[in-house]
Amino acid sequence: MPKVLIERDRCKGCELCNAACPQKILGMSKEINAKGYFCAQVIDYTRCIGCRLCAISCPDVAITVRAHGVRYNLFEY
Amino acid sequence: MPKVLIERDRCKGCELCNAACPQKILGMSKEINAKGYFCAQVIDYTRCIGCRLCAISCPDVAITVRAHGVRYNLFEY
Amino acid sequence: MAQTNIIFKKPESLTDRITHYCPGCTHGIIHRLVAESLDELDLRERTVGIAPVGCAVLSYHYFNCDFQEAAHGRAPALATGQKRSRPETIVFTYQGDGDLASIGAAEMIHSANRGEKITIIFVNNAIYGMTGGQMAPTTLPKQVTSTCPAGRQVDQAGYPLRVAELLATLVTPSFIQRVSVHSPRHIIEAKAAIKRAFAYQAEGRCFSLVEVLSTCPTNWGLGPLEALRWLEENMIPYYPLGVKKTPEDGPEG
Amino acid sequence: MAQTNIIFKKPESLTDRITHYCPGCTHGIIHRLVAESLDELDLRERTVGIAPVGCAVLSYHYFNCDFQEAAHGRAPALATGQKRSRPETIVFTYQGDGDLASIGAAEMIHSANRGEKITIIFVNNAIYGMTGGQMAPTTLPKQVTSTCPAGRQVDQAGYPLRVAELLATLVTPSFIQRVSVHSPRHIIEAKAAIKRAFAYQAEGRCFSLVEVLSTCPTNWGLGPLEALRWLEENMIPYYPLGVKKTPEDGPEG
Amino acid sequence: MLQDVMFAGFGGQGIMLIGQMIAYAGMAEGRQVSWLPSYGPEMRGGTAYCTVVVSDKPIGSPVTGNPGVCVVMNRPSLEKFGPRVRPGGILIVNSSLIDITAGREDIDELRVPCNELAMELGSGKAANMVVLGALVGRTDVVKLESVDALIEKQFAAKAKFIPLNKQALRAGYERGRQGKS
Amino acid sequence: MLQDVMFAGFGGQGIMLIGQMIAYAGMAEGRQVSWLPSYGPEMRGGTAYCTVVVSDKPIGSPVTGNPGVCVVMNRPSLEKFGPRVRPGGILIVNSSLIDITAGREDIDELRVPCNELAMELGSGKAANMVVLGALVGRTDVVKLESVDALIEKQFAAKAKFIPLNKQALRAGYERGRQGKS
Amino acid sequence: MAKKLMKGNEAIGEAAIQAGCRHYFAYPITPQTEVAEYLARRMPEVGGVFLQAESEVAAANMLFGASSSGVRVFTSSSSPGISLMSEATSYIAGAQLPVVLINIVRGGPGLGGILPAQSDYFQATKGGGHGDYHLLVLAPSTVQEAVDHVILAFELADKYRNPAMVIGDGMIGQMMEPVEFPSGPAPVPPPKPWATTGARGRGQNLIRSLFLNPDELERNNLEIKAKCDQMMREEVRFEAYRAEDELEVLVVAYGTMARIAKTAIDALRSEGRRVGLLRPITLYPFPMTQLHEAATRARAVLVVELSTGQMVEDVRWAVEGKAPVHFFGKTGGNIPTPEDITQEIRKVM
Amino acid sequence: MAKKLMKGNEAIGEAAIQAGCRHYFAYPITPQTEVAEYLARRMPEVGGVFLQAESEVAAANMLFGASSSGVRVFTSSSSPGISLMSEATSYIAGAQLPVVLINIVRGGPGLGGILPAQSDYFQATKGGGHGDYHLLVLAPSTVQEAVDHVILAFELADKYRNPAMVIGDGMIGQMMEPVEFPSGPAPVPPPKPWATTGARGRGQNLIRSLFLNPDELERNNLEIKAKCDQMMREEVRFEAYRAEDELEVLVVAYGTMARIAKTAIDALRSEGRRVGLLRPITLYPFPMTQLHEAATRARAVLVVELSTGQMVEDVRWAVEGKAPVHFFGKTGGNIPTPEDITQEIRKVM
Ligand SMILES: Cc1ncc(C[n+]2csc(CCOP(=O)(O)OP(=O)(O)O)c2C)c(N)n1
Ligand SMILES: Cc1ncc(C[n+]2csc(CCOP(=O)(O)OP(=O)(O)O)c2C)c(N)n1
Ligand code: SF4
Ligand code: SF4
Ligand code: SF4
Ligand code: SF4
Ligand code: SF4
Ligand code: SF4
Ligand SMILES: [Mg+2]
Ligand SMILES: [Mg+2]
Repeated sequence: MPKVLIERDRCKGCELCNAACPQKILGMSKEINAKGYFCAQVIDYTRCIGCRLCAISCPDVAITVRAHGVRYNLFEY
Repeated sequence: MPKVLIERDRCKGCELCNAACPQKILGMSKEINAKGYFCAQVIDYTRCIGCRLCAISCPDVAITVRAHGVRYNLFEY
Repeated sequence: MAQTNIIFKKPESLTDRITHYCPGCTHGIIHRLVAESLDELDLRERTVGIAPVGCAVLSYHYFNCDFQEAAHGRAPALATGQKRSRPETIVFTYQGDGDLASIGAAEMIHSANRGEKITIIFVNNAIYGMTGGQMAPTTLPKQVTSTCPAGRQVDQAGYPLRVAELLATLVTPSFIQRVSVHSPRHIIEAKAAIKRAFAYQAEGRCFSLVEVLSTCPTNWGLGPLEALRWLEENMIPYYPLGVKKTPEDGPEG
Repeated sequence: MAQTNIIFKKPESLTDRITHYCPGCTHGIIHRLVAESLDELDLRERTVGIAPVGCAVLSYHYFNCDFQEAAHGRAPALATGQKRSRPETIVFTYQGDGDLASIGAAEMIHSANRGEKITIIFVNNAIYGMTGGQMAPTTLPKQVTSTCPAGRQVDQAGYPLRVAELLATLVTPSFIQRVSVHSPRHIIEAKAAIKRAFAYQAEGRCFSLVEVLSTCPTNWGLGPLEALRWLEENMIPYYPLGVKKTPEDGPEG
Repeated sequence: MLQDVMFAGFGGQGIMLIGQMIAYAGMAEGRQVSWLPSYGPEMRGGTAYCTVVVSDKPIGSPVTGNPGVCVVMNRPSLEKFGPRVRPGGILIVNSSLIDITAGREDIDELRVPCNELAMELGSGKAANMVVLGALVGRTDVVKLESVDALIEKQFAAKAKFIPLNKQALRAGYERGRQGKS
Repeated sequence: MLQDVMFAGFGGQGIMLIGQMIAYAGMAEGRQVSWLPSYGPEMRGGTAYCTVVVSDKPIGSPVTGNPGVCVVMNRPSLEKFGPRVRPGGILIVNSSLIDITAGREDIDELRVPCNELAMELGSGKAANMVVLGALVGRTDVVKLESVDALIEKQFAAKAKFIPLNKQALRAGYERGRQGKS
Repeated sequence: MAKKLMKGNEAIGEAAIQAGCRHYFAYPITPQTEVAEYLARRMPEVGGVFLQAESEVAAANMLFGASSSGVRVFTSSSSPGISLMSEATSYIAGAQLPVVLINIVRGGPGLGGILPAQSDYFQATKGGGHGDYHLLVLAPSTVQEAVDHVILAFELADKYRNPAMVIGDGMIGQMMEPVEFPSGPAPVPPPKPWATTGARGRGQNLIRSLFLNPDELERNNLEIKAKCDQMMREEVRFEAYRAEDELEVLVVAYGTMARIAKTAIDALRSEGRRVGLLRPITLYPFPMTQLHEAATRARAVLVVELSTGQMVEDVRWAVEGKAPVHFFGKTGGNIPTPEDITQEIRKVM
Repeated sequence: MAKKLMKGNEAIGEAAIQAGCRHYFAYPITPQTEVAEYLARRMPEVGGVFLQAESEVAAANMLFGASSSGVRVFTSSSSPGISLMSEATSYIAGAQLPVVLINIVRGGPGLGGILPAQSDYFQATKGGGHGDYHLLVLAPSTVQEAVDHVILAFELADKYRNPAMVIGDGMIGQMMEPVEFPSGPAPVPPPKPWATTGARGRGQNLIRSLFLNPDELERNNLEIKAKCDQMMREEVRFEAYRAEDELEVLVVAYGTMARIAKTAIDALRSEGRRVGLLRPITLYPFPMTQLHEAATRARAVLVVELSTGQMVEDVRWAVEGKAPVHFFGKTGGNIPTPEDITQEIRKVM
């Protein structure tokens, strides 16, 4: 199962990742981080398809994506 | 009969008028003018058609063209 | 999890430093695309970046390669000096619309026309971000900014400058493309264009410029997501995306 | 000869002063065409000319109207200042290729793009005349000058800039035409273009620029007549004559 | 008599505005005033601040390294400016967002839960009015009436906000008065 | 001992060249030299000129308001510089192109029909060599041999011109010697 | 007019309008962009021209064109932008055109910083551009004075047909202080028969700085020199603050540093120390004789600047060794507090 | 190497090559275009880079880029072109980059004229650009010295990581004089570990002039100030000509004016008058103490310049009233003859 990690204190709460996620499994947390932003979080890990679109859309490189085994990417990036 | 007047001391002897004249009736004099140039002159007044091409081609506005009576110009200028 | 693999992470060519950019400002995305291209082409250790004066003035803190900081608009001149002195280095400038297209117009035209083997990343956000939202040469008709409070009047300020199209008319061979970063799909296209530009330089082929349509939520007075939408609905119709010129077109292109 | 009439004479808008131009230099012809246009449109008393830095720097001695002398390349900025302050005046700049296209590239692009209601007479002689024959942005490939003694190398200096075509790509309405003065026929065409440009300004219509291909016998190292031939055979193929843009084409032209 | 007040918080907390209101009020009371903002390139997450000086004599320095009075609306501001307050000076802290104290014995630290108080009155937006009131109550840098009058002007357009803001101001004022030496 | 010579004529008369030759010759003789041209924007029909100073001591001014020796190749030059020659100085006039004289009693005016003399020797082009010879003959500013040697160098490429130029030089030299005080 | 609380940059813009100026050409730069932003709104209201130029180079040359046409015109910028105007400024001075330049100085050299500085003193007073000329330079120390100086600058520029500069630092530009604008009609500029308005019923008007004939160029240079000499005689402005009688220390400072120094001086005076301030108001013409005179009464002179030492050179020249001249400078945007200055004064006592 | 008769401009170009410089970026302007024309031929022969920039603004910024990359680089121009470089020059100084600038001065202000002048003294020595910095300025008075100064300028620019300028007038550029180039191998520039060569096996190299943190910017300013102070201690160069013992008149002049003054001084000395010359060779750092000392031995000081009076201000400052300082200047391209100067000296005797 792919794993999306959001670095809490890099996040500026812009929500671009939320909008980018085809699975709509990202949301915003209710607490503010050190920089005073409400940061993004994964709502439902189970449905993540590891497409990386959230990470690709993040202006602050706050997202890392891991996956098990070999994957075939849907697009060259 | 059209009359072409070349202002001797304005002329710089570039010969552009000579080249422009369809009647080939312009030439260069053998004497130098005050500025030290061999200046243009009319060789054969009688064949001038008053087309003004010599004057139009002169970079130094050294040429004036006169004509008798009304004339119909060959081109709008 | 031994055989877990990371399928997306911060590129080496970026530092860990958190940027000063406003939330949702796509400058950050464009930085990452440049960095990823340098990583993938293995150019980082040969690269010299030239920072503009604009919101990206501090970009040298975020890129993990040598950098010079230019006077406003003169980045292409610095790049020329660097590249002509050390042709083995990979030289890119990262410039905003005020920097490149307004005060830097002469350096833009002539570095392109000389065919300097450099890469210009041109970030078009239709406004002066750093100074707080004044009119740019790329500000759209009727768009309101602090120096055109009634909206850009084309009879006074003229129509916005289309940099990519303008430079594509030059005879000297070059690679010129306009891309956008308002959606994942466009980000992927943008990445390909930027990588292609650097590849041409690495091959010593030609001058390359990629115009990237970008957002300025703060000075547009919009939220990050609204800003993406505004870009798509207002900028793209005036600034058509696509490849404008390739070296393959040849001199008479 | 009471009813003799003068069918060609020096226009009122020129002074009697003999120019400092070299024999056969076509700067003189272009001066006259501008002056005739001002006469015929009865604009002389409203006109303010802006002199460049170049061989035409002293043109204010030859034109019989108000004049300002600009810093090298900045004539369009002066013209902008004059026109915006006194819109009732007719403002023209007279600039060489080094002045307009090299150091003045930014002012050229932006005055055109703002649609300043001025007229630029652009004298393209493919060289720096006044300073004694250095390479210009318009110097042709392989053409020898004192700063490209081996001839212009396009891989080092790029291809010559086609100003008329470049500006014609701008969206802001304008009138742009390239003409030549190497033969009577072309002089007549050039005259018509220049007159048309001033007419547009008199109507308050648009920015106008007429690029005039001109000779520099001295620095080309040719006689006046050879120079005309060289222009025809070498410049015209690279710099095609014709109307490039008219205000009638409209904004999306 | 000269009073220098520094206001600090993050953008959007209405810091600059209340600073200007003190300046306007001081001016209305016929005193010398200056207002100086921090300025610079866009830097989100940073602290914005401004300095207001109110005086009976022409004002020398519009800047102050060690303010006599300091109003901090968020934690970074407290950390940055708390230590700088002049010994014997006053520090007004928005305790709603700041859970630490300056921990100084040599100053009068007034803690006001500005956001809570404003919420109670109907809108967190008015937190800056609460702290403004507290400042006036504690320092008498200007008269409460002067500020009241300003609110009337300020919100002339959207009159319905006037009562809320005045209440917020007064609420803060009361807090300022409490335990005033 | 210092000698300042001014050469004037219109472009194309080889003025600058003969000025430089004097400088080269002086240098070859181990003396201090300077050569300074008139420079400026293209102005046809104007007069070009240069100043050469040859001296035993380091040269102060490379310019001279009133030259001790002046060589004029065309009429405008005579009109412009004739009056400036130092009293007791020498003026060398190309009488082929100049039909007037400076009309000064206080200088030695040497008139040489340079173009004619050159023509006789086969080419009007050598007129400047004639005047150069005259200058040397009249002033001894440098030795004739030094100039001869230079001509060899100068025309090494197109050797066939060497005899003509040497003859022209000598012809001028003779004229210079005639009536030398 | 009643007093208004106004930001320096906006007050400067309004002051130009009050001076009858209707033409502004500029390019944005911190910390003075508000001048442009204010005039972008205000100029249309009064039928004036606001134009954002493509660069400072273009803006300064637009000034040349506009001033030649006979109108009052000005621009505003900050240090790097002023440097870009150097060539045009020299042309404007050479053509003897009246224009007003505002420099809200920021830290240099190069991009430097955006905080207050006084490190453009040399550039402003010695002429950053080439050739023999001087700007007339006014240095306000309050927003009100900035307003007064802008209006005065237009008057003096026209009086001398010479560019005039009002130089302040980021504090002057960003600070809000109460200001009052002159009541009554705007001043009427002198007639400008030399302007390029079109040669109707008269000969050519020509505005130029080129004189190929050495004597003509020298004549132009001497005319400009004569104007500078006249400025020296007629336009020197300065403020002497508690600087009468014998002084232990004479402080010399201009602009915002002068007002901060005053606080320090008051403090020391209250201790009974004899310290005073001489504040050059015109940086060019510089109050040479006044300073010389004051220095003869002082045991020591202390120059305070937001630079590593620029005006101090003119002070040394003026003092001519009559008293030791000390220097205290801070840069980078660090601003000395009254306490810092008091301390420095004590050091040199 | 044997002596060669060479035009100043060409000798300057060759000197740069001899100094190991292989990079030249410039824009043509009279009276120094021959430098570019010479290098257009010469650079390719030595595998160097000659590039005609689109403007002086671009040329100066190309210098920034090239110098950052670690190579020796220079440009040449004349007054208006140097003004256009003001912003870049300030950036170069702020980034502490070594570059060499040649200014073959022409008459100003504005387009002025093309004849010899010394009216860019202020611009060169006080820093035409914004912010706290100084160019190191060398003023040759012969073509040979121009050659020596160009080579020295590259050395000093590298030593101080500071821009150095060689300033001459049209005579220096246009005149032919015998010159000798140093024999032996070209000097080896110091290593430049800070250069932007690509971050291979090391951290980032960053060349910048922006320091948003006031303390960092102040640190940079103080570093530059420290370099200027060191120059004052180590680099002052001047020539004293017949200036020993008591003097009736001490003449102060630089560049070509100094050599013309020497002729005048010889003439007067031969009459037994006690006159001498002090010639600043480094205009910055200026020979303050040396001049002060000499002035104490003189009854009068006469400053001769091709300007309406610029260096004379530094002279007054240096002399500190020890002797009356008189000024004799000509402008526009009019050049004083030895006789003119003799006469002026007599006037002040
Ligand atoms: C010579 C000069 N002029 C003006 C400025 C002020 N300035 C800094 S950034 C900027 C414009 C930035 O806009 P843009 O280039 O579009 O970049 P963005 O911030 O939008 O990314 C300006 C005008 C400057 N630093 N230097
Ligand atoms: C700032 C500046 N740079 C350079 C020059 C020198 N200069 C004078 S004219 C000229 C170029 C002239 O060429 P062009 O514009 O083509 O005019 P032309 O003489 O060919 O008609 C140059 C480089 C200058 N006067 N000012
Ligand atoms: S990887 Fe794809 S699916 Fe998973 S969270 Fe990111 S965007 Fe959504
Ligand atoms: S895109 Fe990045 S910064 Fe924006 S909310 Fe998502 S994780 Fe945070
Ligand atoms: S008018 Fe025509 S025909 Fe007559 S001379 Fe001129 S060109 Fe020849
Ligand atoms: S064209 Fe004019 S200048 Fe040329 S030769 Fe004929 S008359 Fe003389
Ligand atoms: S101001 Fe605009 S461009 Fe600059 S960082 Fe903020 S959003 Fe991005
Ligand atoms: S140099 Fe060339 S352009 Fe200039 S006047 Fe002579 S011929 Fe004409
Ligand atoms: Mg932008
Ligand atoms: Mg040309």
